[in-house]
Amino acid sequence: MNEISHEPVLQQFPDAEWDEAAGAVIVPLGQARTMAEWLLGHGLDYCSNVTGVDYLEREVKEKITNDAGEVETVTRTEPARIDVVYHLYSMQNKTGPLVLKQRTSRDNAEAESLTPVWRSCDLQEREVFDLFGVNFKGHPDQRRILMWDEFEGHPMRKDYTEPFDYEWEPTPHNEILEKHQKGKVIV
Amino acid sequence: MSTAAAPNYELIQQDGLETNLLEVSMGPHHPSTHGVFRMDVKLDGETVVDLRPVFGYLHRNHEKLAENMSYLSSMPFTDRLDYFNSMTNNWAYALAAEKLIEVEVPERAEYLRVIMAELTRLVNHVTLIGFFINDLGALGTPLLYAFREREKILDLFEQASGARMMCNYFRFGGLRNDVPEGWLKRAGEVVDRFPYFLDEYEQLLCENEIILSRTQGVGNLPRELAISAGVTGPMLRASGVAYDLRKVDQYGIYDRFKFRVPYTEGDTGDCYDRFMIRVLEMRESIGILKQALAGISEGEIMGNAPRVFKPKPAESYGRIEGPKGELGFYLIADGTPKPYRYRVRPPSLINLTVLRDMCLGGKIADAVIILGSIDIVLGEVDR
Amino acid sequence: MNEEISFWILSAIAVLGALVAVRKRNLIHGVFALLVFFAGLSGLFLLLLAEFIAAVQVLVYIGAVGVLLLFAIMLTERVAGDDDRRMISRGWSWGLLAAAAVFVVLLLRPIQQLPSQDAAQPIKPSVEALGHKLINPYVVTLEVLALLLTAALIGAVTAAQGLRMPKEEDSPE
Amino acid sequence: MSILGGGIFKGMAVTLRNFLGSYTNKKERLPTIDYSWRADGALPQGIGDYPKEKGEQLSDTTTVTEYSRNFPMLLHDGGEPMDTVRCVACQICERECPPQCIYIEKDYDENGKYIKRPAVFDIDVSVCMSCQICVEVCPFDAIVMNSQFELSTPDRFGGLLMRRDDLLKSNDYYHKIHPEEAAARDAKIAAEKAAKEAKKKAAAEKARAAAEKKATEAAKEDAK
Amino acid sequence: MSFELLIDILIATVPLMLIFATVFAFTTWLERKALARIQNRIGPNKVGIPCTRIGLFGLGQPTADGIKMIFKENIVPTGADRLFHLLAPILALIPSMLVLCFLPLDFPWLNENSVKAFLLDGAVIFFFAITGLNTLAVFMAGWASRNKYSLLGGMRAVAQMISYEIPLVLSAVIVVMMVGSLDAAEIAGEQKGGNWFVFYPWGFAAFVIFFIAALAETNRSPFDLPEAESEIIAGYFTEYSGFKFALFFLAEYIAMFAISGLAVTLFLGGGDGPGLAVLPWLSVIWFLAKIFALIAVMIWLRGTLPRLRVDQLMGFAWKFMLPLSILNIFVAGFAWHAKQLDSQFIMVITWVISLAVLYGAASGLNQLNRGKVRPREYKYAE
Repeated sequence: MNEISHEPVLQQFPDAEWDEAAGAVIVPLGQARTMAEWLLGHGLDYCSNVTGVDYLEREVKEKITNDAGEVETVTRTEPARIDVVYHLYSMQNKTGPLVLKQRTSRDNAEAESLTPVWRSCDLQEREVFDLFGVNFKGHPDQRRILMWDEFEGHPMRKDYTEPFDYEWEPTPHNEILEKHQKGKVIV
Repeated sequence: MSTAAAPNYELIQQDGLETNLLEVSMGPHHPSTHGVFRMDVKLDGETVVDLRPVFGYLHRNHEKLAENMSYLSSMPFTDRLDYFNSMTNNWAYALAAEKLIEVEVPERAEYLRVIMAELTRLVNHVTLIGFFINDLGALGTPLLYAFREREKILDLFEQASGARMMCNYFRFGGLRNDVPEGWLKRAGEVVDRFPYFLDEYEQLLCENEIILSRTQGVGNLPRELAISAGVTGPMLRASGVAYDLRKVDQYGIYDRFKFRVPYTEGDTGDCYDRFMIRVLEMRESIGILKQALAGISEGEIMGNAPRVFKPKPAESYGRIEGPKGELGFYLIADGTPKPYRYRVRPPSLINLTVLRDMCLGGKIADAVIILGSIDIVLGEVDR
Repeated sequence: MNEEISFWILSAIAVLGALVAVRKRNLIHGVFALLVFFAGLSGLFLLLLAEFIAAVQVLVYIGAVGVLLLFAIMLTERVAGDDDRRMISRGWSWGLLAAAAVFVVLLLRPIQQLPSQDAAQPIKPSVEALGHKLINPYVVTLEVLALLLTAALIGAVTAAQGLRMPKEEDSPE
Repeated sequence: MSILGGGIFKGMAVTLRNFLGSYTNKKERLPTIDYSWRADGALPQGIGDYPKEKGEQLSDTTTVTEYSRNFPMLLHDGGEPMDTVRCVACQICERECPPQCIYIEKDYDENGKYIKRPAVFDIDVSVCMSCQICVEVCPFDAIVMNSQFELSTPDRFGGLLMRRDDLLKSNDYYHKIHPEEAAARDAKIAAEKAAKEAKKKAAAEKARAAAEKKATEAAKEDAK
Repeated sequence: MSFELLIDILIATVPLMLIFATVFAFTTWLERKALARIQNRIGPNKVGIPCTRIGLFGLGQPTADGIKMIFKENIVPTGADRLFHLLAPILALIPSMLVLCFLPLDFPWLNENSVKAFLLDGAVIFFFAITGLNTLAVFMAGWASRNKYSLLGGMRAVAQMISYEIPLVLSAVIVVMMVGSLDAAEIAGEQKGGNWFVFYPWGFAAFVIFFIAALAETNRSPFDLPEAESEIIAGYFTEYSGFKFALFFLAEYIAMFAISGLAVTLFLGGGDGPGLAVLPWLSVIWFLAKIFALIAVMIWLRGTLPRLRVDQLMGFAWKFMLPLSILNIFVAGFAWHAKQLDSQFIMVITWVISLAVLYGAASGLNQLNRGKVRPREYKYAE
């Protein structure tokens, strides 16, 4: 499998960043759709995987070499964010992957839908919407997919706490139990 | 191209005599939705005018579970994704994790991995064809023949790993244990007998006029749409794209084996193509198995990878050619013993993207066999 | 004696069936009641030793007409009506009058002639005799009827063709 | 031109062959009924009528294959179980267990001193998924897979919760159900022990040598 | 009415019903066993003599099933039409039972009067008239269940039964035409001494058409669309349980016997067979044996074939079976006239021409209907 170079992408879209640690192209805001169409035109016809990654606000300790040439530990705060990750391959050239990331805030998570470019994003973006709460602009059929429609919250977020009982609803059992405790029902 | 790919959620226009549409909810309790899958179908007589898949009845948030336990602990859970093919699921996960911790897999383990994966492919394809013909309405005869042969392979799995379906056999850097004595000989016998069974199976199915007329021209999937929708595996090859990760990625030691990738000549694939591609693929798998069984040598089966480890912060995406399509695992490590992000790219789910496109305008019986030809397992669709 | 008992039982069935068919507002129930009436009628034919007519009654009226009615009902909006509401329709007296008129016109003369029929020899109409009659004296009528039915069939096929959904062009292989 | 319905007739020939074959060639056609095809051939023949007719081997849990696994058990080395139990209640398996079905409490003597054995060791086998992860992570070879499967019980809640004393099995029993694996494990323990002893010995030697050296030095000193 | 006549009628009918009920039980066992063997299973093998361990090859299974069915809960869905839900299985059973009396079975205990009980001039036409009632029962069941799958199954059943009744009747008409009678006994009598109609080209074609249409009429595989479990659960008896379901089951099997019986009467010589001159009652045995042979083929087909789609099913009836059976009538008429000439040479010519015409028409229609459907070739990428 031949790797795809990210350099042409960065040349075409100067606003895009390259995240070396993750090996991913960070898509500049509002350019996801144009970029996706450009990539599709340049042979990346197959979008394998779409997913979200949730990062809470956290403190990162980094060892950097300062000007004096000494190693020192610096603490910096990374803001909370959600990444929507796309793994792109080319079926015609048999190359890949190229990783795209759309970065969005956690509180008002919004990303551009790439479903009109690659159909395979259809169900997977729905899944990201369902589990991470990212709102995809331009998605033709954005509904919950794995959780039921009445479900509240987005379970794949890191700060999600599950309620005591998902499907609790008052049933006759409770009444009977109460009556039983009062001694009204003889079992 | 994007026009071909654009999903269309409009109802089919109906002309002529105006009749009420019959809304049928097929599933989650339906004999042929392969589990708890549900299709909300709108019927005009027997013709499907609208179909919406409904997922989630088997959802257990596998990904969240795996993010809260160590890398090794979620290995048995991968068995339960696509419970027909636990070996290949294990392999995909091991592949992704091995990229993170960078261990070498010993040669014997690589050979055994290939043998197990190809046996799994045989199991999956043979039962899928059985279920597919069952959906066509045969009274389980092909299915039971398939189960008969699967039985022999599952016995091999049991002897090697201790379990028939939930094998939990692969480990990061190798395999859990070596196969017992004489196992390779027994595997060789099963593999040698398999082509005779396939001959019989093909004689039973491939020329049957009813099967031909039921499957040909049903569930057409054009190549453009298949590529755009990320359809993978035999379904993609049935639509005329010779894209097999065993050839493209050459993961493991697949570069050492000689095999061919069958694909359809034309631009569209129908149910018959998907069915036949699987039959032909089984023949190729037998070829690989024979080469692997001949080429395997004695040696270690486990590299020096620890059971519990803390990989450096990194991201990895490991994918293999599972029997149902491209099975990928996307892992993000953050330096703790647990993966920060663990994502499964389920081929069953993504292949379902095109279900609606293929079913519209067909009969209700077609919808059932199209679903059958996609080959889904709900453990993987809903995760 | 036997015949008489059978006659009264069958007549009762037929009349009851007819009444229920008229009174039921649930269309499906009505059709099935009508079929019971047909069955009773067929029994009466059998009692008259008209085997062939009885068979044809079952074959055509119960087998074909009944199913046709059921299919037609399936195309209507409301299949099951409320049985309690409006048990007697407003124009029931007119209906009664019409029924009486039909009865008088059709059956008055045969009933008047009953005593003379009593003496007539009962004939046993066999299928063979019926066949010969159809082919020999009534062959033209038969053929004309056959032609009419064929024309009707072709007309129905043409009508159905016109209503068919415009088919999408056949996909290439 | 092919025969009309030729494919159907071919299919019918296949089914007929299978119909007859199920009487004549059990080995090939009825593999689940006939076990003689297995190379080891060690399968109980009465297995087809299982609850009515228990094959001999089923009752004493001899297993189908060497690696077959059902639910975990705790090993002891014979004698009074709690004296020779290998488990030291380190709780690694409890942490690693994927479905979280193990519960362990450490044992303390009356002085509050930690004795290296579990006071409570529960496995909820209704939750356990027989994955064998606990066996793999155990550094003391204390937990291994049992293959006993007749565990059905009318008690919904307590019956499937295996307590420590239910789980304790002797090493001899382990040798009976998984001979090869048990032998390998024993060999490994022996090797480890030997290595440890060698190390200890070496350490002792070293200490002795040091002491001797010291003594000779002292003697030298004295001599001076 | 004389009391004796009543006794005679009972002598004629009660054993008939008992025999076929027993045979039904045996057939369910046979079917399960044969299908199991076809599918490489062993089938029922446990239920034998109660309280013992004697399995008797599972022959007790039908009894056990029957007892189970009787004691199972009778579930009627909310909103279902309770009356019709109850009536449908009964209405299904009655015609199937009724038509059995048109089969020319010469039971040794029948006397003159009891034979008369069934003696009808137009037995064949009555047979078709009464089996047609099954359609109504099926529709009733489908409609009364208040279930969409049931309704779909009911509609499919009605459409299918009506369509296949036409080739069924048309192929029977050929025999009626050749014999010149609608009387079943007379038709069977015509074929005495191995002169079975199935041995003629027109007879063979008619027999095949009749058999295929009979499969469709009795909802047997590959025409079991009304109860296609992979598409519409169980079709019209989705909502039936317990004894009502058992009645449907019984009706279906009795209908199978009846229609196989008619096929035997029309084409396979009725009770004709060797040894009749010595033991006349052997004819009943032969008759039943032939019925079982046909049922064995039905079971065999069921074990082999998947089912058709609904439009293909209708297409097959109207575009293949109907033209072929009409053509077959002409061929038969031609053969009948040729037979009058009483010449060996003309007979041979007739044979050849009939065979050629029928086979040519069948393959032509086949080509026409199936279009481009054929096995395909695939490419390989290295």
